Amino acid sequence: MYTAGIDVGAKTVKIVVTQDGKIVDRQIVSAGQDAQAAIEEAWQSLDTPIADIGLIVATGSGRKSTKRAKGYVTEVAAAAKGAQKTQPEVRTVVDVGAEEGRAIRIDENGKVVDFAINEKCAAGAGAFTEAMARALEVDLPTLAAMSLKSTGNVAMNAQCAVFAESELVTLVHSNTPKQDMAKAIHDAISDRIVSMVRRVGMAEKVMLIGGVALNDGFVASLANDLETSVIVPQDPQLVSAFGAAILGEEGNYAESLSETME
Amino acid sequence: MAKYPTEILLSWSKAKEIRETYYKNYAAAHDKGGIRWVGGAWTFDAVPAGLGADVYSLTSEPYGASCAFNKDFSTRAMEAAETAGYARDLCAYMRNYWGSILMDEYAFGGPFPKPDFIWQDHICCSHAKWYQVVSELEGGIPMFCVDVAVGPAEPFGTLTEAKIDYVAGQILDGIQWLEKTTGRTYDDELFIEACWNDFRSTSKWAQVCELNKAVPAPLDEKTMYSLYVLATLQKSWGVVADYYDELYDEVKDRVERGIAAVPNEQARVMSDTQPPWSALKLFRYLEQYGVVSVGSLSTFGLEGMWDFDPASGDLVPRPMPSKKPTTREEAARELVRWHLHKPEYQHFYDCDYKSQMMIAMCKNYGLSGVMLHYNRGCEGLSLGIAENRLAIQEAGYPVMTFEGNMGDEREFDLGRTMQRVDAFMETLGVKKVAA
Amino acid sequence: MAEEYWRWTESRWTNPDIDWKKGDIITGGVDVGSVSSQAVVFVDGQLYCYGNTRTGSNSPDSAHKAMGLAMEDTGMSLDDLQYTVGTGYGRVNVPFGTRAITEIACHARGANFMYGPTVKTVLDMGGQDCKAIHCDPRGKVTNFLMNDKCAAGTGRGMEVFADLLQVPITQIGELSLQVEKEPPPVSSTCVVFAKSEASSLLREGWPKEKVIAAYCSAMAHRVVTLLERIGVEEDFAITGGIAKNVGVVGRIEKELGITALKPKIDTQIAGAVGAALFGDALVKKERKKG
Amino acid sequence: MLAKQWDVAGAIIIQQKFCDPHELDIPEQRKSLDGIGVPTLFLELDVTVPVGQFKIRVEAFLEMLAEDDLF
Repeated sequence: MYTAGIDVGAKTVKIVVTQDGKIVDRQIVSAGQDAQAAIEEAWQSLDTPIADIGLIVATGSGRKSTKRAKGYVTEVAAAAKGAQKTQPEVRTVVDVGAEEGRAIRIDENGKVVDFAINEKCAAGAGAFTEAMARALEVDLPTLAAMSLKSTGNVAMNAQCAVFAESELVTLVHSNTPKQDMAKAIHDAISDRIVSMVRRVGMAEKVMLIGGVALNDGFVASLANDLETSVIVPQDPQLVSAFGAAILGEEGNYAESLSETME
Repeated sequence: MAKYPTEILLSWSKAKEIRETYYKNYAAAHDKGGIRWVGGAWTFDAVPAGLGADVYSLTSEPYGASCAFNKDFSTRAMEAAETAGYARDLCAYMRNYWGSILMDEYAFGGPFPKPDFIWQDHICCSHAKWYQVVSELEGGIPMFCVDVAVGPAEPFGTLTEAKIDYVAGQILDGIQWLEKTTGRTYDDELFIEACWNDFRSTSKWAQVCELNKAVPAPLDEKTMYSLYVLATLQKSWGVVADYYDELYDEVKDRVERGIAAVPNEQARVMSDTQPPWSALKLFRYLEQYGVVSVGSLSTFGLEGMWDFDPASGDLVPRPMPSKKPTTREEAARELVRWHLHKPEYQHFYDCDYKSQMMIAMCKNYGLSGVMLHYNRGCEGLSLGIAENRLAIQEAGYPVMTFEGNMGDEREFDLGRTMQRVDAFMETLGVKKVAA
Repeated sequence: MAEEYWRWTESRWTNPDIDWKKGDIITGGVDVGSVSSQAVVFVDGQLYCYGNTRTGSNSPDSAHKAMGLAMEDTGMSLDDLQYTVGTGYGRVNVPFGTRAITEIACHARGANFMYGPTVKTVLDMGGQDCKAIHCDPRGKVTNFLMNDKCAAGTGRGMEVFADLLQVPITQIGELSLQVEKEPPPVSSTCVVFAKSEASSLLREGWPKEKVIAAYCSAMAHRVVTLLERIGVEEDFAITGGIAKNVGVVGRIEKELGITALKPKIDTQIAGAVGAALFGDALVKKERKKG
Repeated sequence: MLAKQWDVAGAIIIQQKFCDPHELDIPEQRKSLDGIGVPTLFLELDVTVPVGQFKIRVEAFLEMLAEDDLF
């Protein structure tokens, strides 16, 4: 019998199917506004027939819209379990998605010791990079590549994404080289994430997961700020879905949604 | 089937009634020739009591909190204060209070009743100016302020006779000022009686809180908010002192019969600082996990009077003074010595004092974790809360923090806070209880 | 390229009744804003032509692009401009600019020209900030208040929304009015949170127009609190891109209880118009001295 | 008062956020300055000094106070 973890995020729906702790199937679908359609599309496009899946555990901010799920786990638990299962020595998990950033410290058997969520401020999340990329009229991969080529050190000391944007506009109008601005953007998010990691206390080994982990400009900034190497697993945005499936296998999930979700 | 029996609190409706009478009395004070005064909840409210039985007060923070309960009124009041140029990051209670004056609307109906004098004490940087602005907005009101910043009390510091003279001396000057301002002759007997009621209320409330050491806890913090509020209104009022005696007996009886506040109590936590008043549903949500918040240093020690005994490492309700004061001077000194011991004064001097008391509560009330409300609405009570978090974690207790504002619901996100509670419950290894 | 709902169409216009070659004083005004850039040419105090373009990632080019579009097919060139005033975020690097004046002064003067001397309160809802300005009957600023701490009430906020709801930005206003009952405003005051709140409302099944109505009323409320802090004296006029959004403007008028003057000219060019008029006044002053 | 003695055209009030005592005095200060015909500009700063935002406001304020060379 298979177990599946489904992570319904703000931007994408991710599914991982596991059997005895091993990944046997996976799928990512971008979730425009119609989450239901995206979820259905994700299930249909799996190689594994849905009937063979014994248990579905849902996580992510949009987990309410999964009709098939029997169990639910929070993003914190899913990210922690997924990271620890992928790499047992991981003690600090940094999960940066489209709209939220999370820093989680776990002990040797994957139990969450402390966590910090950055939901009040969007500057620590993917949405910020998209807005910045549009301001510089480049797409995300180019923004990341440019950031790596930067030699200058332009500081964007604004704490808040909206301030950072107006600061970026001031930089644009004073003809700052684009690569330096790209690096400043990634440093801005990384600063926010690093302050969260310090709040929960960083312990070696550090793993970065979530969609923004695909942006090597950000990974470079984060590693630099944390003054330690940062592990980025294969398919970083699937780790939480993987974690949800494993928690399903371990029977460690809640049957009902938290009240706010009903 | 629930794990423990529960019963409604019989004296609950009496507490509500006393609170309603208090606010009506203030509004109607002038109808019968009485006097109205305003000041902070920590002001020495026993002192104006010497002016007569028809002297009614309105304390600032509980009034601010009452506004916060009514979202529409509170948002209108705060926007009125902001339009008048007062910044959004100022204390939320103040903005609600000034907004009521600017809108001339009393949160309990009718126009905002203008006070005859202000009797205040400077306990934090907001309170130092709160009534300067009120006086400006109301076109000038006589004001007397007592400075209380003399340093921490035992065991954290020593309350020397000189320190007590400094504060008591201001009270004695204040009494002469009150006589001049109101034209009434001061009655020392009424003052001494009021002081004694003050000691009764605050020591009995501490004893009520101590009963929450029992498992299952007889009271949950959400209920306790509506009970300790009476002491923030007028702790020197005989009616409040008598009520707490009655409450103590009822809660003691609940403990003896094993009556629980939360039917399926399986874990106990405590919070800190004032809660987001417009979203107390957060505490009901804990009950779905069979988790009870047994209180907090603010619910226990904002009005309750305790002694911290470093030897036993426990907070002990402060015993009544050995004998009743007989003269005005004696009463003033005893009142000062008593109130400067308030637990919630000490952290203004060093956050470590508060950490020690919080850790004592964790140990002695069988807590599995702490939920700290990073309360932007009140700089005074949130002072040093991040340091408290580190100290409590080092003492081995998991801590969850949530951002919010006690009086400005625009800065509190109930949905996201509940999701944090879910994640925190996972850390505590606590699952939802079958409904 | 996925359809960019946030992109609004660039535009230009020439006044057919004016032959600029017969003009005595010809001045230029360029407003390089955070999101859009506009250029205008004035001939003897009359609006001759204008161009409205998107600001690029390099402000000197944006200034050239905007003035180039304004002068398209007119046979004019930069040398024909006797005086040019730059304004907006990029005012200091308008290559052909003679002087830089802030957009606050320029929007007041521009509104005075576009709506008449009875205007006393101007609300400029620009790309990245919004400004409440008091002016006298000549269009001179007497008091102002600026909100650039929060993106609600700005073009950038509206663009984010158009993108999310996949509705062209020019239709957002009309769509927001197609609701029978006004929904509660989106509570968050920050555009990024308004967006995440909106996407969860969509997931809960709110139809698009209801979400947009909620966002427009949150935006209008934010702007009204700014206006009330400075006080609104009639007549009242709105400039900037969001003035074209009937959803926001209608709700501001309802909450204020004051009707804004109806625009006859593109509200986005108010800053550039003011700049060109200041150029005109400066040329006259130099001639008097000379 | 200072403003009168030095015959100033305008007053810029800078406020360090979260210092409540200062914050509480400002509305009254502005009212009294307006009362004697001295326009005020209010600037807030936190730990980061937002130079870009200050520049535009101060420039506009100076233009506002400047004599009528633009009219």
